[in-house]
Order: sequence, then structure tokens, then C-alpha cells
Amino acid sequence: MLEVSIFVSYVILSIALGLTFVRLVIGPSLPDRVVALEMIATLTVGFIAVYTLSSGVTAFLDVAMVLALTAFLAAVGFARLITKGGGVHHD
Amino acid sequence: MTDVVVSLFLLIGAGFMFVAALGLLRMPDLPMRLHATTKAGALGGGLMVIAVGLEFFGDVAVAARAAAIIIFIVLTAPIAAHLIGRAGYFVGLPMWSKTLKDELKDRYDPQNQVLLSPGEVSSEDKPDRDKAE
Amino acid sequence: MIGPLAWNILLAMLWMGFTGSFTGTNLFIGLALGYLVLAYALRGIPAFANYATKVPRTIRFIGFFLWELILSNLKVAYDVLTPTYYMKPGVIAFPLEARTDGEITIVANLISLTPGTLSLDVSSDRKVLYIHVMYLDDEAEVVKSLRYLEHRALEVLR
Amino acid sequence: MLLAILSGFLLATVAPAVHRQTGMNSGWVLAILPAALFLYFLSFLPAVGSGESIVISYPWVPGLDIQLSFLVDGLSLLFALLISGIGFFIVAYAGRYLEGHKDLGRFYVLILSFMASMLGLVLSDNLISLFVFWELTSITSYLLIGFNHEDATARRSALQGLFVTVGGGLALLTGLVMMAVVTGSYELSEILSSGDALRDHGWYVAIVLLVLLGCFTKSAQVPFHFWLPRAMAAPTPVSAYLHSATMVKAGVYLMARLNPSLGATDLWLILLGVFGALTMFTGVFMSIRSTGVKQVLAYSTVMALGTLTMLIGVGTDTAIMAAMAFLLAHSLYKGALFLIAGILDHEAGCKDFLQTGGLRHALPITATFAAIAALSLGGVIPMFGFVAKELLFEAVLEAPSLSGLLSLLTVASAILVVAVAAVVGIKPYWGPRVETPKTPHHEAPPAMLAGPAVLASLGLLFGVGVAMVDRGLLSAAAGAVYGSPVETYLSLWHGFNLPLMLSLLSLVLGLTIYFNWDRFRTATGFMDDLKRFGPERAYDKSMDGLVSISEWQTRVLQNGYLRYYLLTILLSTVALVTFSIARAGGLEIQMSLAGVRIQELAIVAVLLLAALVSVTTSSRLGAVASLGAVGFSVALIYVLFSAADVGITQVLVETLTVIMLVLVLFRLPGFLGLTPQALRIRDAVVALAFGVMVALLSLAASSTRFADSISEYFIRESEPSGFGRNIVNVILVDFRALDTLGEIVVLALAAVGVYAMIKLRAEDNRK
Amino acid sequence: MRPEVALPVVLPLLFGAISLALWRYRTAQRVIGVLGTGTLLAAAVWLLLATWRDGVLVMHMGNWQAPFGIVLVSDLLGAIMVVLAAISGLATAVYSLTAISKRHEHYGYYPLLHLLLAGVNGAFLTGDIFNMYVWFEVMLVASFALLILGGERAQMEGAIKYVTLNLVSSAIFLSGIGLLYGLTGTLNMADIADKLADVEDTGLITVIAMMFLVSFGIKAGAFPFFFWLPASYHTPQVAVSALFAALLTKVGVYALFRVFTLIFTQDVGYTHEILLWVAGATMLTGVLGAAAQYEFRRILSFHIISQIGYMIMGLALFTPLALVGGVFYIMHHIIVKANLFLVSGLVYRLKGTYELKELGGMYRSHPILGLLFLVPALSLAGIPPLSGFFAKFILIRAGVEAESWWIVFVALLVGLLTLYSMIKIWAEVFWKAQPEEHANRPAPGPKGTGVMYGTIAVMAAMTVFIGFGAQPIYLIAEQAAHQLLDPQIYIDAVLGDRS
Amino acid sequence: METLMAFVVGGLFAAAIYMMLRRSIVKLVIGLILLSNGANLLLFTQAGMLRGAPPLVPLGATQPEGVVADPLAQALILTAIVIGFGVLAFAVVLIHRAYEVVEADDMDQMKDTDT
Amino acid sequence: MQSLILRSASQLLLPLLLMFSIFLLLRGHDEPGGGFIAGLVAASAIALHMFAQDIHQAKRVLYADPRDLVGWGLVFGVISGVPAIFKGQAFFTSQWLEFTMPILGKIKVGTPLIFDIGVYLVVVGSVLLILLTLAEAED
Ligand code: NA
Ligand code: NA
Repeated sequence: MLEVSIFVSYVILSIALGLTFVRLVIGPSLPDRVVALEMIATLTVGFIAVYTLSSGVTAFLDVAMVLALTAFLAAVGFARLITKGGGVHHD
Repeated sequence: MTDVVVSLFLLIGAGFMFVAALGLLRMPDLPMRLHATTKAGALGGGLMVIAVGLEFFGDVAVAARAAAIIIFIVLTAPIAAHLIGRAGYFVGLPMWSKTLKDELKDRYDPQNQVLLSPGEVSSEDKPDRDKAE
Repeated sequence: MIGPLAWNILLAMLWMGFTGSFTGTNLFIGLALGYLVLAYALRGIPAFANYATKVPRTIRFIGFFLWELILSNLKVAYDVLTPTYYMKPGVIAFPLEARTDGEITIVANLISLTPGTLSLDVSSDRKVLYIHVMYLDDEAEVVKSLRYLEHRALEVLR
Repeated sequence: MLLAILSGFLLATVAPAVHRQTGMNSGWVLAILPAALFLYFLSFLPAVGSGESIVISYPWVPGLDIQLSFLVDGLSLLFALLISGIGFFIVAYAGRYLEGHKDLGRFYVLILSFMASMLGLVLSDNLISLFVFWELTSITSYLLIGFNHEDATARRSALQGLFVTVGGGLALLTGLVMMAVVTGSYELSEILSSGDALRDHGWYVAIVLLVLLGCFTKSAQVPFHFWLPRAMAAPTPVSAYLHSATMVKAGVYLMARLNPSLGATDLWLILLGVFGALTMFTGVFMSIRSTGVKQVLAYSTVMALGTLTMLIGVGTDTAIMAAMAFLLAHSLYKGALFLIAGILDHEAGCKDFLQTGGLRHALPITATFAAIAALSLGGVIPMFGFVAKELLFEAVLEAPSLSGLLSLLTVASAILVVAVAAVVGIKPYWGPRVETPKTPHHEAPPAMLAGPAVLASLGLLFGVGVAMVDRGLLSAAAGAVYGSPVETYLSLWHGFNLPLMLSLLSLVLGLTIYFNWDRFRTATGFMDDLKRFGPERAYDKSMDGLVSISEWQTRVLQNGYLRYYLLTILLSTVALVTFSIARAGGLEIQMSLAGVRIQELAIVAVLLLAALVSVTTSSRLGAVASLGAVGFSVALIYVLFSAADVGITQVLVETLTVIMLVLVLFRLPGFLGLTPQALRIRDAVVALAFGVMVALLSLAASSTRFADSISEYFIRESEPSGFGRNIVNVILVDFRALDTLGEIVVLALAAVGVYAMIKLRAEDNRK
Repeated sequence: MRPEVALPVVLPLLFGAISLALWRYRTAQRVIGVLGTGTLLAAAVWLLLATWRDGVLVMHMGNWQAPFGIVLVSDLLGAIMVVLAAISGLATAVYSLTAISKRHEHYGYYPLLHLLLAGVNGAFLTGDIFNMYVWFEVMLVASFALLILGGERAQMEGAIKYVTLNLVSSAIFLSGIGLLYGLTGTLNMADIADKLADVEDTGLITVIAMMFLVSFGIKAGAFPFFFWLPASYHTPQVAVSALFAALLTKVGVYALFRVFTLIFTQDVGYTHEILLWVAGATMLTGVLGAAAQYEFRRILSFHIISQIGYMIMGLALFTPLALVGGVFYIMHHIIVKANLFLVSGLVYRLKGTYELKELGGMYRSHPILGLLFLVPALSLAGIPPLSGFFAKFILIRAGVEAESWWIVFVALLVGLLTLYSMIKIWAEVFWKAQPEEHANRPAPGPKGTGVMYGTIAVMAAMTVFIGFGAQPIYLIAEQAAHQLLDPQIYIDAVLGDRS
Repeated sequence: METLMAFVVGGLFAAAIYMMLRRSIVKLVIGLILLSNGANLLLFTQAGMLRGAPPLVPLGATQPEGVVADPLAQALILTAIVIGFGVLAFAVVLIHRAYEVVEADDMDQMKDTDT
Repeated sequence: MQSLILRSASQLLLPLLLMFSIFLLLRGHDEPGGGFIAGLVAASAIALHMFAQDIHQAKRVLYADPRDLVGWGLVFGVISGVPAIFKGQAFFTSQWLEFTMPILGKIKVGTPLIFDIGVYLVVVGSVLLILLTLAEAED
């Protein structure tokens, strides 16, 4: 039961990753890409959750914890850049 | 029993993740993409982490970490969305053509980084501003 | 709210130390006992005055909020998953009742997490929250539900 | 012995101080040393004259078989006496000639050092110490030629001399080393007895060529003769000493020295004979074509050097004896004539024979000794030069082969020599008075006259009393060169024989040419055009060529374009690796995608695509964002394959990198489409090639494993010995703490560097 | 337990750390700068003597037995390099007392100096291939920072090339380590050598050897990887140039010596043949590059490259004598090249320019400096009896014995062309009269040049000593070469004699 | 998986090198980042890849149960990542400064020091 | 960046992250974490504060000059390897002390921990030195 769900989750997350990636590529603006990057981080948290379930090793949750923090930090950084006028008009 | 619950949380979470990703791709402008990722992403991630917490139910370390992750996601996702959303808005990214109204329009002065409320007068009209600034 | 909560957690920790059992169940027991101690034994101390009522109210609010969150997501999910768009987006100015920075922040974030609304920014005079709304079919209805959310949040916070 | 040789260097170090103390008498004071050395070497004469040779050895670098070992036999003694004896007069002379010159102190340093080097050269028994002194003479000579260093011509001439002689010296070094490898020793005293081993060895030809290259360049043999006349940029005492009496003879010395071990073959005879004869003729021909005082003398020196070389090549006992006699004669008269040339310059300001004439009244003593020296040069009886010339004719006439050619050139040269002798001995002093740049008021001071007087007189003395030098010194020297005692002895009068006839013939014809000197020069004017094809031209061309090649190379290789540097490096790497793989006959590779999970595939796909996007996107920040995606994917790979700490670190670092980029890129402009399509394709091909190479190596290395990893140890010992359950962290802070220490040092350094970069800029902006 | 093995690494780390911590106190940093490098020299000499007396010394850092922990190993080559590093470090520190401006001191000059030395010494002493990578990076980043201290355009441009190409080198190095680790499962160099010794199919190993060749070739400035060097070495503060010239490329050379005598000896006929070609091409391109230059430090920079060629030639010929020559060459070159840069700095100090065409008249005005230039310059060109002569002589003899005629020819030719460049500098800077139009260029002036003179004179004296006292140097080099040719000595010292 | 990773590593190297061959200094930096990722992953691949077995010792035990991933390689990579970060930080700022000085994002305008 | 929301959120996030960082530092020897990771998290926390508030606020929170952190952290790191030498052991041989404390039980304190703290300080100092300097330059 759980194995199947894990497999299915992996598949769903992989597809989601692909979709997000498309947004990352096509943009069109920097904020769009940043959102996509955020989403990738969130998906990574998801991957880690599934992986924790499938492997039974909980140590990887720490990675997810740090990931949640830093992805936010990156977004803040980008937002700061964009607000200052960088990277949108002459991108 | 646990397996079923865990699977449920996991699959629903993954489903929301998918929705978020698809929304990100399909939505026509930045704010709406943010709608998708902020809500569905946070919820999906949260549910999946809850699934982990349930699977290792009773293990304080896991529970604490799961809780921390969820709190973190819930805490940061809307802030990030706000930051990116406003940034995108202020630098003038076009909104979807079918947007009904925009009360924020022309309220932001990037020079002074002042955002006026609807009734306020634009700062340039205020006589007492220090011109040297 | 934060102070008493910290005390509560501390008491739970002590409980776990005394009993020498570091399990989730015991933590839960510790938290509950701590709550009882703070809510009843120390209710005379001003800092803990409202603690008794606040905790259940907070829990109720979280429940309410989670429900809203799920609802909002289902709505978005439907829109995302179906080929046609039902959105009628717009940006509205929502006059805030929240006053302190903390209140404004929490309200804004809650709004971002709930049905079809996304806080874009607070005006510099902190009177207005600009919100991007996804389904602006009936603006009054939207504002009303936002107001309701704000009230419930402030109730917990104040 | 060592002290005797080094004393010159030692005195050199204090010479400027001595000069300051003794003022105008410094020449005499400092000349005490060469005089003392002369006497010291003279004390060896009895022993050496009776056939002994003395070897004295001091260890230097025994590990390399380099000794400071010295050999005193006839040959080295002859040279040592010439060097110290003439050195005495030169130093004394220079004291007056350069009186008041601001660099006189430095001049002493150089000339004394040179003398010491020269002594070391001729006395060395060890080939390497010989070479050391050999090079020292080149360097000191360089500094002396360029003594008037603010003059560009002097600098150029000095460089030319140095370049030619050092270049030859390097060939010589190779030859010497090869000799040592063949014979197993660097000691001349041993090598001289290994002649057969050398001649039979496959390297013989190479050794001869290399050694001769060194000797020919040093002794200005054709085609390397061009540097010597140029070297006349040096002050006259230098020309007299280095470029007539001593340094240029170093090459001759070495050929003579090695004659027993390398000589007595056709190769040796032909090379030395032909090049020597050509040099002889070229020298004298150029000499008579010149009019500059020092030019004439310099070219006639070339002639003498050619003669000596030729004689060593001929190699019969007569020839060797002739060579030794000629060597002595030449040193005496050429030393005298150069010093007289200096007097002409010093007193009358004459640098060209055409500016001179009728000076016999103003400079009677000078004129007298000039005449005596010129007679010796011209080979007129009863001068010592005559003795030498007679023997020279005899030697070439009896040469074992090439006799005809050598004799012809010798006679032709002898004729021209007479003309040259007339030019230097007659032209300035006789005939009508010619207006000289300076009017001479008096004779030169005694210090300047002493040298010409003594040297010229010795030429006469030795001619009349041949026996004074014959049996002791010259026969010993000749014996050393010949390899066994020589039977030929000198005499002033041989009777009416063919050589005497030739002497007379040359005298007559030579004087004829002298009296038609102007016409002769005009008639041979076409020779100037030939210079364009001469060796000097080749030297100039190669110097220009060197600079051109250098510029070209810098333009091509060090072109300033970072991407071409990278391209070169990467392509070289690919080439090296590919070639090595091909040489190894391919690599063993096992490929298998079994067991790869779908999520892993997805992540890998995203990773690669993100990398691709970051490469191809035209949006700068889009590239940064894609980079973030790459980073997260990599982190996920770490996590999926059990590396938690690495995953966390990757995530953190990735984020901080993005933030940093964002902070920094803020000001930078967007990408420009700078490169044309074709170049982009080229770069892509290179990049792909490199990628494929790395992938192949990775596959090959994963498919092969020679031993188990030492990780087992850490896994086993982490908790018990490192007291930590996170094995990675225990490795980081304990098992391999040194790595971690280095790592934080890197971080600290980077921070300091960044801080400095930005703050220094800020400071500059404030200014 | 032999503390002397680790001191050359630990001391500069400690001094670097302390002077970093004392960043507010400039004087303290200057004092630590000189005292620290002085102490380092003492420690280095101690190490060399100990290694000379007792053979290869090993310290198992953290007391973890080899091959598990990191070992520091001092064989003679390593110890020699450490001494040379300490000498150049001390010379630079002393010279810097007047040569480095206050503001550069303020931004971390001395800590960078110490830590650079720590990196260099770490690389020389470590017996662990990954640890070597770490020290390489320490050295590299320290050198990056030193390079840009000043912030001028030329420094930026030079630094970008320097940084980029060296990072490529590092990446290739790291990849090579990864591949080696994949094959052998170990990082200890002795252990790697030991494990590779019995391998029969050596093709892959040789291929990996090429990665190391390229990586270290870049660091060493060998052909065709040297481009970063002429682009950058003439740009920083001259004291920094001198230190770089003395040490950095030599770390690459050292690494080549280490891995191609210890680890990659499976297919010497092939690998060392390639090294020989690299050596020849390096010599030639370096010296030719210099011929057209008219900037003091640029000429010197190009000559670093050609000199590197000689060192690699020693390694490539791979006979006992050739290795002696290589080691001897390194010793000679570090002293001489550092000194030449220091001389150029003094000339700049007095004249305010490095351009030969604008310089002149210094033989007249500063004869002592002229002499102090000639000693290292002629030594570099291999004029006897200075140090460079013996270095070249040994290599020539080794080349002759190996009958590698073309490399002998190249080595000699390059010697001649080196002389050409040195003489060019001499003629232009010292002999030529000062060109009128550049006579009044502003220069920092002679204040405080005494310290600089002193440093240069001591270095020149060392050059002379290596020449006249070549025997002890030769003996050390010979012993070092002996250890290099018999890797088992190193392996046994590190892993213990297991037979 | 090692096979797949070989492609990843090769791909990263190729991308990195392509970027470094561009004229833009910003692209150069991106290339450097990719390069260091590639090298790290190469090392990771070579250590052998194992799923779900982090090198941790369970509480109370002295050794992990069963086979765990190679901790040494992980420690090395961690070190390499940090070093790469330090170097990169420097490089990024250097490029920033170079840009300020040269005033163009074009390596071709930075070739004065060579010739 | 003038965002009220971020500013007030950062007041909450900062202590949270700093606690998290210390947690990672202390348990790094047993679970994922350690001085380096912890240092990066702490640096990130302050960087976030810098973005949310301003540079001065961030510096005030940090209190120490980042250069001091770098310098003294490095001193710590090197010094932790030295005690062994006084016991006649190789540099960086770890030295452990065992305490028995009430409640907490047996606690092992050793030089690797000091080393880890050194690493932590250097990382915090270096990263912040870079970020703060950059941010200052940008203004
Ligand atoms: Na380097
Ligand atoms: Na160098």
C-alpha cells in the first residue's frame, strides 16, 4: 500500500518538477522564474518527505528544514533585486 | 491503518503539489501564479510532511522536525509571495488582460519608496518635502 | 501570547525531565499539564490572565483556518485543472483594522494563505492592505469574508 | 696556485678604494700584482722547461667531479706568462690613458677580474672549471667592451661579442660534457691520454664540432669573426689586452690544449686548416681594406688567430712549433701596436690612419717602437715575427694534406700583412704632416710608453736571441700541444730556401700594395656590398628575427583573450587524454541504467536541462535562476544517495551563492550576443568533447576498482574513537581536521579578499 | 612524535590567524610578519636538518594511523621546498616593511602572507592527495587576494585570468582525485602508490595521470597552460610578485615531481616522454615570450615559465642525475627569481616606472644596485660560477647521458636567450643614459630603501653561495633525488615497513 | 546510477566549459559554478552511490547497521563545496570590480595586461 | 527593502534561526549539522535580517565585527590542535574530558568541539563579512 503511494507520489512530484521547470525556462520575467525556483524548493521538500518515508531514515528531514529556510532567503534576495530595478527591464 | 492514513496524506499532498506546479505553469500572470504556488505548494508540502510525522508517530525528533518544517513553510510562503508579488507589480509587470480593477495603480512612488493609501495625496504635491533629497 | 506559550513549553520540558520519558505522548501530557497549571493556578498573574481562553480560541482559529486553506486550494485546483479560466482577478485596497506591525503581518499572511487572495503590500501609512483577488465577482462579498478573517485573527492576537 | 689565480679577483674588489687612495699613480700600484704573478709563473719555468707538468687540485663540487684543479705545463705557462706580463703593462698604461675618467676605478675592477679569469682559464685542469673561467672572460669582456656604456654602439657591440662568445661557450660546454662522459673524467690530465677512446667513439664528430664552435666563436674564426672588430668600442687598453693578446686566444688555447685528444684526424685537419686559413686571409684582407686604426689592428688579429688555428689543424711538429712561435710573436707586436694606437688617440686624437701622417717629429719614441713592432708584424728579419713566419711557411708547405690550398692562402696573406705592417708602421709617422684632430705637444707619459717599448723590443730581442725562448718555453709548450716532445727548433736563419723566397716576394708585393693603398681600397670596394650576405648580417637578422618571433608568439599565444587560453588548455587536455586512451587500447567501460528510479531520472533531467538553460538563455538573471535549479537538483541527488550533510551544505551554499550573485549582478548589464554563430558552434564542440571525456573517465573509473575504500575504518571507528555518531562530521572535525582547517582558511581568505577589494575601491572613490 | 614535521604548517596558520584577529593593530601585524616568518625559517631549517639526519619523517595528524588520517610527510624534497618557502617568506616580509603601503597593510597584507605560506607549506608536506588540494586552494585564494590588493585595472584584468585558469586547474585536480579515489579507495599518496604498484592494466591510470599533468601543469605555468602567468604576475605589489614568482609555480612543479615519482610510475616511457616535450616547449615559449617585452616585471614573468621548463626537464629525464638537476634548479630559481623581482621593485621605488624604455642611468647613479642585479640576472642565465650554472650544468650532463640531444639543445639555446633578456635589462636600466623625457617622473623615492637593499643583498649572497658552495646543495639534492627515485622509501615511512 | 551520473557530470562539465568560453564575464562566473558542481558530483559518483543509508550511527550503537554510504567521500565533497564557495565569492566580487573598472561585461576588453 | 511585513516577520525569524543554528552546531557530531552548516544558517539569519531591516540593524544584531569573528575563529581552530603537542601526541590529536552533570548526565567535551566552534565562527564571520561588505558597497 505505502510502497505504491510512495511510487505514485514520486511520479506526481517528478511531473510537477517538470512543469515547474518549464515555467523556470520560459519566464518570461525574472519574478516568474523566482517563483518557479521557490516551487522547486518546495518540491524538493516534498521529495525529501517521500524519500524519508521510503527509506525509513529520518535524518534527511534536516535537509528539508534548511531548504525551507534558504529558499525563502533566496526569494527575499531576488525580491530585493527586483525592487531595486535590477533584472526586469534590461534582463 | 497507519499506512492508509499516511498514504492519504502523502497522495493528497503530492496532488496539491501538482496543482501548484500546474498552476504555476498555466496561470496567466504573476499574481495568479503566486496564488497557486503559495497556497497549494504550502498545503501540499505541509501534508506530505505530516505524512512523515504520522509514519514515525511517537518519535519526538521526527515530530518536532515535521512541525518545524510546516511552521516554516507556513510562515515563509506568504511572505515570499508578498515580496515577489509586490516586486513584480512595482516594476510594472503586465497584469492579465482580463483583470477587472486595480486600486494599487499609480499609488507607488519608487523614488521615495512610498506606497500611498487610496485617499492620500502624492508626495510630489506636498510643499514641505525636502527638495534636496 | 508568546511569553506564556514559552512558559508552557518549559513546563512540559521539565515534566519530561522529571518523568525521564522523552516520548511524544509524554510531551503532549506535559503540555496539557502545563496549560492547566498556567491557566488556573497562575491566572492571578497579569501575564497569564487570558491564557486560559486564548489557547482554545487559538486552536479553534487554526482549525477554521486550515479548513479555509483546504477550501481555497480546492477552488484554485479546480481552476487550474480545468481547461477554461474562471478567474476574474483584480487588486483591491482593503482598509486594515490591525494596527501593530505584528498584527498587520499576521493578518496579511493569513490573507495570502486563504481563498484566492494574496497580500501585495501595505500602504506606507499602514492603513490599507492591497490585495490581489482571484475571483472578484462580488467585491463586497470578498471584503466581508476578509474582514471576518481579520476579526477572528485579531481576537486571538489581542 | 689558487691564491695566485684568485688574487686578481680579490684585488678587484678593493681596486676602486686603492684607486681613490693612490690617485694618478694607481695604475702602477695595481700593476704590482700582475708583475708579481709574472715572476711567480716564471719560477715554474725551469721545471716545466725540463718537461715536467704540475697538477694542483682543490675540491669544489666533488659530487659533480668539479675540482679547482690546475695544470702547469709548457702551454699553460706560456699563456700565463703572456697574460700576467702584458697585464702588467696594460694596467700601468690604463692608469694614465684613462686618467681622470670617472669610471677608472670600475675599470680596474673589470680588467683585474678579467686577468684572473684568463689565468684561471689557461691553467685549469678541470674542464668545468676551465669553462667557468671561459665564461667569466666573456662576461668581463662584455663589461669592458661596453665600458663607454652611454654610447649605444658600445652597448650593441658588447652584446654582440657576448652573444657570440657565450653562444659558442654553450656549445663548448656540451662538447666538454660529452668528452667527460666518454672518458669518465673532467680532468684534462686524464683526458689528454684518452685521445684514442675519444676518436673511436661515435660522438667524436659531434664533440669536435661542438668544441670547435666554442673555440671558433671565442677566437673570431670565420664565420664568427665579425664581432671582434666591433669589440674595438672598448677603451684601447682593453683592445690591446683582450682582443689581441689574451681573450681571443682562449679559443686557440683550447684547440691547442685538446689537440692531443681530439686532433690527428682528417676532420680536425680539414676543419681547422680550412677555417683557419680562410680566417687568416679574410682577416688580413679586411685589415688592409680598413682605415680605422683599431679596425686595421683588429682585423689583423683575426688574421693571426686564423693562422694559429690553421697551424694547430696542420698538426705536424713544425706546425705546432710555428704556432707557438707565432703566438708569442703576435702577442708582443700586437700588444705594442694597440698601445701605440692608444697613444695616437690620446695624444693626437687620431682614430683613423687617413687622419695621420708625419708624426715622427712630434712623437719620435712612439714612431720608433711602432716601426720595430711593425717590422715584426711584417715578418722582417731579424725580428721574432720573421722567425715565426719562416716556420709558418715551412709548416704549410709540409702539411700532410691540403698543402696547396693552405700555402696559397698563407702566401697571399703574408703579402697583405706586409702592407698592413706598412700602414701601421709608416703611414702615421712618415710622409707629409697631416692635420690631426689634436696637435700632439709631447710624447705620452712613461706609463704609456713602457708597454710598447718593452713589448716591441722583446720582439726584436727574441728574434736575435731565439734561444732565449726556444728550448725552454716554446718547446715545452709545443710539446704539450703536440702530445709528445717536438723535434723542431727555431732559428733566425735557415739559409736560402723556399720560405725565405716567399718572404721576400711578400715583402715586395706587400710594399707595392701599400704604396697603392688608396687604389687598392677603391678597387676592392665591391667587397662592401658583399657584407650584406656576410655573417654579421645573419647575426643582425637573427636578432631581429628573435624579436619578431617573440612578438609573433606573444600575439598568437599570449593574446590576451581568456577564452583562447581556455580553449588551448582544454583542447590540450582532450588531446592528451584521448591519445593516452588510444594508446591504452581503449577503456573498459560497463554501462548500466538498471535500477534507476523514475524520480532520479526526473531530477537528472531537470538538472541537465537547467544547466542547458543557464547556458543558452539570453536572460542574465534567468541564468542565475536556472543555476539555482541546478543547485537544488544536485542537492536532491546528494540527499537521495544518502548524503545528508552534503545536501544541507549544498542547499545553503547554493542559496548564498544566488544571493551573492544577486547583490553583485545588480549593476551588471544584460548579456550581449557577442559571439557569431560559427564560433559558438566551435565552442560547443570543444565543450562537448571535454564533457564526453570526463564522462568516459568517470565511467571507466566506476567500472574499475583496485582496492576497497578506507571508509570502512571511519564507519567502524567513528563512535568508539571519535565519540560522534555523525561519521561525516567526525571525519571533518577529527579524522581529517586538517582538511577542514584548510577549508575555513580558504573561506577566511576569500572574505578578507572581498573586503579588501571593495573597501579599497570605496576609498579610491572617496578620493 | 616529531613536532618539526607539522610546525611549518601550523606556525604560519597560527601567525596568520593571530594577525587576522589583530587586524586593528598594524604594528603588531608587522612585528608578527617578520618574527613569524623568521620563526618559520628556523622551524623549516630544523625540519630539513632532521630529515637529512633521520630520513623521511612522518606525522600522523590527529594520531590517526595512515592511511586513514592525514599524514604530513617530510622527505628531503618537501623539506627543501619548505626551507625555500620560508626564505622567500622572510625576505618578502622584511622587504614589505617599507615596500607595502599602510592601506594595504590595513586590508590584511600580513595575514594573507602568512596564510599563503601555510598553504604552500601544507602542499609541500602533506602526504594526502586531497589534503594537497585543500592547501592548493588555500594558497590560491591567498594569492588571489594578494594579487588584487591595490585594485587597479591591470590587477583586475590579470586577476581574472589568473583566477579562472587556476580554478580550471583546481577542478581538473579535484576530478583527478575523484577518479583516483574511485580506483583505489584511498587518499594517502603512499597508499595510492602502494595499491597501484601491483596493478597490471595500467592504461586507465596513465589516462588519469594526464589529468594531473594538466592540472599541475597549469599551476606550474608549463606549456601550453601558462597563460595566466604573464597576464598577472607583473600587476601586483612588487613584494607580492616576488613571492609569487618564487613560490606559486614551484608548488605546481613540486606536485608534478611528487605524483610523477610516487604515483604515476607505471608507464614512465610514455608519461615522462610527454613531460619532456612539455619541458622543451615551456622553456622555449617562455624565453621567446620575454624577448619582445620591454617591461621589467613582464620579462621576469616570462622567464619564470622558461625556467619551469628546466625543472620539468629534470623530472622528465627521470635519471638520478636529472632529478638532482631538477631539485637543484628549483632551489636556485626560487632565490634568484624572487630577488630579481625585488630588484625591480627597488628600481621602481627609485624611478617610478618598470618600463625599460623610460629607465636608464642607474649604473651611474646606483652602482651597487647594478651589481646586485647582475648577480641574480647572470645566475638566471646560467653564467658560472653562480647558482644557475650548476643547475643547468647538471641538467645538461643528465641530458647528454640520456642522449636526449634535442632537449639539451633547447636547454642551451634557452640559456643563451635568457642571457639576452637579462642583458637587455642591464643595458636599458643600468647602462643606457636616463632618457631626458622621462627624467623627472615622480617616484616614491629613496626613503626606507635600506631594508630593501639589505634583503636583496642577502638574497644575492645566497645565490653566490649556492654557486661557490654548490657541494652541500648538491648533496642535499642528490639525496632528495635518491628518495624520489625509490618511492618505497616514502611508502615505508608513511605506512610502516610491512614486509 | 553511476552510468547516469557519468552523463550528468559530463553534461555539467560541458555546460561549464561552454559558458567559460564566452566573452561575458558573468557567464564566466556561471561556468565556474557549474564546473565546481561537476567536479563534486564526479567525486560523489566515484565513491559509489547508495540509496537511503546515510553514514550515521544509531543512538546507542557503536556502528551503523548494515552497509552505509561512503562517509569519506561525503566529507571530501563537503570540504570541496565550501572551498568552492569561498573561491566563488571571491571570483564574483572580482568580476564585479573588474566590470566597474573596465565598464563592460566583455572579456575582450580585458587583454591589456598580456601584450 | 521597505516591507513592513518582512520587517516584522524577521523579528520572529531571527531568534528562531539563531536557535536553529546553535542546535545544528551542538548536535552536529551525532546528527547532520556541525559547525559549518550551523555557521551558514546563522549567517543566513543575519543576512535575512539585513534584507528585512538594514545593514546597521544586522551589524547591531551581530554585535562583533565580522573580521574579529574570522580572526578569532581561525585562532580557535588552530589552537584546538595544539594541546595534544603538550602530551607528546601529534597535532590535532583529540583530547576529551568527561563530566557528569545533573539532569544532563554524562557529557563529553573535547577539542573537536572547540574546533567546530572555530569553524562556526569563521563561517559566520566570513560569510557576513562578504555579504555586509557587498551590501554596503551597493548602497
Ligand atoms: Na599558481
Ligand atoms: Na615562479
